[in-house]
Amino acid sequence: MTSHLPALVVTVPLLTAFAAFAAGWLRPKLCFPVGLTGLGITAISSIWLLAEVLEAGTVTYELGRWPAPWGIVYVVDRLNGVVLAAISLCAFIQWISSRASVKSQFSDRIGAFYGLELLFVTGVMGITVTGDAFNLYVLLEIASITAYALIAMGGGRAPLSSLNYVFMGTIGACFYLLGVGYLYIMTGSLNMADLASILQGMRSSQAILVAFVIIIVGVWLKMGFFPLHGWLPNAYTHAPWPATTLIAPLMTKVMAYVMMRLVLFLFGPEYSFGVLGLKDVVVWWASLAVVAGSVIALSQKDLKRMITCIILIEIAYMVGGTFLGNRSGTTGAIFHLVNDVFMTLCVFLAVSSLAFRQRELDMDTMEGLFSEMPFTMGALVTGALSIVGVPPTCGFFSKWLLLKGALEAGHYEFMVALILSSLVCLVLFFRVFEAAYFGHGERSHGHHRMREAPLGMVVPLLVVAIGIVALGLMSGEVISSIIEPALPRGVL
Amino acid sequence: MDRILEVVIAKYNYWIYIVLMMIGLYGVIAKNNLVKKIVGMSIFQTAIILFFISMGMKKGATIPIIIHGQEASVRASDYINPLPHVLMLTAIVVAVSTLGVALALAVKVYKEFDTLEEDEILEKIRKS
Amino acid sequence: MIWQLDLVILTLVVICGIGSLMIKDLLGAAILFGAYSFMMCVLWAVMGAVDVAFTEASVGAGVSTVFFVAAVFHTTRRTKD
Amino acid sequence: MRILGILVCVATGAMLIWASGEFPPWGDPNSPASLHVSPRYIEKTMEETSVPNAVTSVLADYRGYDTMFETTVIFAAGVSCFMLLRLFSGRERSSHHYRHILTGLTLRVRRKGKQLPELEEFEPMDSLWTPYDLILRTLCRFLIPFIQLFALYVIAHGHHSPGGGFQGGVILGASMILLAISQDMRSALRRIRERTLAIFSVAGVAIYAGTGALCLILGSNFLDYAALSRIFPVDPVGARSLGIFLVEVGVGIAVMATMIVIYHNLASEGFLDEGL
Repeated sequence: MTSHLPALVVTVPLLTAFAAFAAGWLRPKLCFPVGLTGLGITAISSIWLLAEVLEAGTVTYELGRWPAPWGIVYVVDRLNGVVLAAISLCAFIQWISSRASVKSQFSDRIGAFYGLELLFVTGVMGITVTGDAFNLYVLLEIASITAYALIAMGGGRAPLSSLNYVFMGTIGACFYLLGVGYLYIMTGSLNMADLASILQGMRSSQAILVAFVIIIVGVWLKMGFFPLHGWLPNAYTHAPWPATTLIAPLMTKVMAYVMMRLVLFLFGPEYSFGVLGLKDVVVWWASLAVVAGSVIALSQKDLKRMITCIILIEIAYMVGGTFLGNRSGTTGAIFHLVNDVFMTLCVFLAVSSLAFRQRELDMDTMEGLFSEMPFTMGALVTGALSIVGVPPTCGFFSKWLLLKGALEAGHYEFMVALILSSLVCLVLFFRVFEAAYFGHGERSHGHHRMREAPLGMVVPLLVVAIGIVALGLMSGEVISSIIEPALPRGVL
Repeated sequence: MDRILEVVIAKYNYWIYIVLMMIGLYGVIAKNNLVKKIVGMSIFQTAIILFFISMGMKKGATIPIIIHGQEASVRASDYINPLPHVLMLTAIVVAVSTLGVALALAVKVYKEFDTLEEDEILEKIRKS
Repeated sequence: MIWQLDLVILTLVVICGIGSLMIKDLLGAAILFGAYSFMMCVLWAVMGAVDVAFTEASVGAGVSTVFFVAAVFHTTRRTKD
Repeated sequence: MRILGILVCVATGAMLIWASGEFPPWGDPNSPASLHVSPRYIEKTMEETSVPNAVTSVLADYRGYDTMFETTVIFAAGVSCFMLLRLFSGRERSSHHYRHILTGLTLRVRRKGKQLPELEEFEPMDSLWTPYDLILRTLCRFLIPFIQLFALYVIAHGHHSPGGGFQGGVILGASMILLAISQDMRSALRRIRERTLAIFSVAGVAIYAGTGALCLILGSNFLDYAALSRIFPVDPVGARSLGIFLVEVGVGIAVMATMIVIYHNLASEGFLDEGL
């Protein structure tokens, strides 16, 4: 059975999605347990797969038993093994936590909602595990289409934001497809490993250069990297909470993973960093994006929108870290990606539990939350500290590596941007905590006391919060045994 | 002169495809009406499909269905490359799925704002 | 493949594409988009991609146009550009 | 916005055209795309899958995994349209349609909650109104069985000629859409109910994924149809052909149901009572 693990991590959520959708028509009560079982199996098998990869090295799985360039293969190495484990755990935890709010908001279309959520998980898992450039596009579209629909369920302005996302997302995916077309016409192959070996001999080709640029721009559009981020804050803010907590931690991170996979493995570090000479430009640009993201985040009043804008900063870290092109920077970027899945999940889940009890999330209505919802606020503090980068949370260690990488590469502007944005995050969260902690006593009239969120939300939240600290404490081991060996040889 | 003509004949197809893509892209970016944007999006996708299909083209070859009775001696140069066709079948399906979702969203937007013009919608949002 | 035929169809495709973006009536745009898809399908049939042409004829020129018309029927035909 | 759009398009287009200089000439039989991976599909399709149509064999076997997700994409689109638009009960329409009896023109009146005063020349087109056009109705009644027959032929004959599950499914779906347009949506829904459609759409994709999972259970890789020869009385190559047929049927069912679901929800704004 272990040899089939790469297929299982994608097909189990897929089959579960069908089961959940059918259950929605026949027995709506079964939707939740069916999905829970499916995601549980997925999480277990992806962790098992990671263990397998750590022990035996890269695992390859031929779908339909067709060998590599002709058929589609799944390739799991350390890089996507760890991303897979993070994604599946995140989806599992989110599934438990979102039960109450899905039930209250979408009782008449529960099967469709759960089915789409599971299909989204299938999409992101498939994107991560695949070793075929075109297969990635198809899975990307699955993840995107389900994300459009889930986001548009928010009511009010949500359909408009989602439609905006449709346009930007489709342009991004089309750019990616066009880039794959340019690669195909020059090489005749679609398999990533095969492409990488053919591209070794085509260093000076214009068409490959254009393919690189188009693919990266397409992926950046999907990631919401700074000048192309227009769709992101609106889409995530107007989405309903159960959709935001699933999509916000996963979609942009998975696209960041795709960027790393393409830059580091498909085109190879010598080409991406050496031949092109775009490295320094991108790092400068990422620094600019970090600053711009901080400014955008500072200007928000709504809590949900504010934490959404923090994603912009995190994405810029990952782009910058990847394009630093040295060992510490790239390791930092990968580690930050994994951390960010959990940090974002923690913060979003915490805020969603606040929203579950209280509809409006203005800074002014947050007084006295610490005494009323101590566990939720505790988890929010942990997540916030991790985003700011305070030890012993995991966010500190990845930021430290990024700083080290920037110092080694001589990119002082990236260091400045990193420190500046950490301060901005501190200010942002301090505003929230100040309102929530010190506002006690001068309660506005008619404001009833809030209860702690239901147990089904608090327990997953606390698990994530503890996980962040644990990941921070184990960071040395994780980096040295998983992430550093994952880097390709060319990264010095 | 002859060389230029040669280049034009060999490549003009690609240029027209790229022009078509850019027409679609312009439609998505610059049009004000949401349904027009969706039309532009579809044109962009279809143009990329056209580009892929043309890659599989081989002069002097026939459609990729093995002729009955010649199964024993198949030469690859006699048949058009089937791989881009397969990829683009998938891409067409993706395009129509995106179209369906986008139109459903446009109908929802119209229900909410009573208009499909982007500037009028933004005006309404600003007023409320 | 006859290059004259190719060129004529390509020109028609471009004209239909531009037309469906320019016309100031969404129903007209939908129909022109159907024509664009059908020209595209002819082009692919000429290039030997029969399966893709078949799909585009049934999907692009058929069902997509119906979807467009359905959506326009429930929204509005008016457009400013 | 307009200037920005033109700038972006011109820049992108110029970059793309600049790079196209390195492409092999159009229709070149010696391009890398024709020489590297694809010859195997053409030369081995009969030997390895016994399907003469190379597109079908690549679609459903060599790259069958893509096609499974292609079907999933369309299923996801159907579910999305259902979830976004479907209204279950108690909502009032935002607009009403009236038909001018003499000319047949349709007017739409957007007045929330109010009815127009009774006028003699106009009849309201509410959910009970059915259009009646003898020519259209009779023609469609004759046409639809043939369309469906052709669709079944397309699905079943995909191994040997252009076509396959997807095209056949779309044509089947289109025949039901034609029924809904030419008569009315309620009589189309009486033939095939919403619940049936939902179950069909999920069953179709599940047939595909289930065939793959069956191969996995039989001890081979996911979607390796050769494993089917252990339970069906065929040799491994024949089993591949059989597997391709099975998944094509699944694709056909899923696509048909999904197309009808999308149309129904779009054309009735989710009320599922009256169509276009």
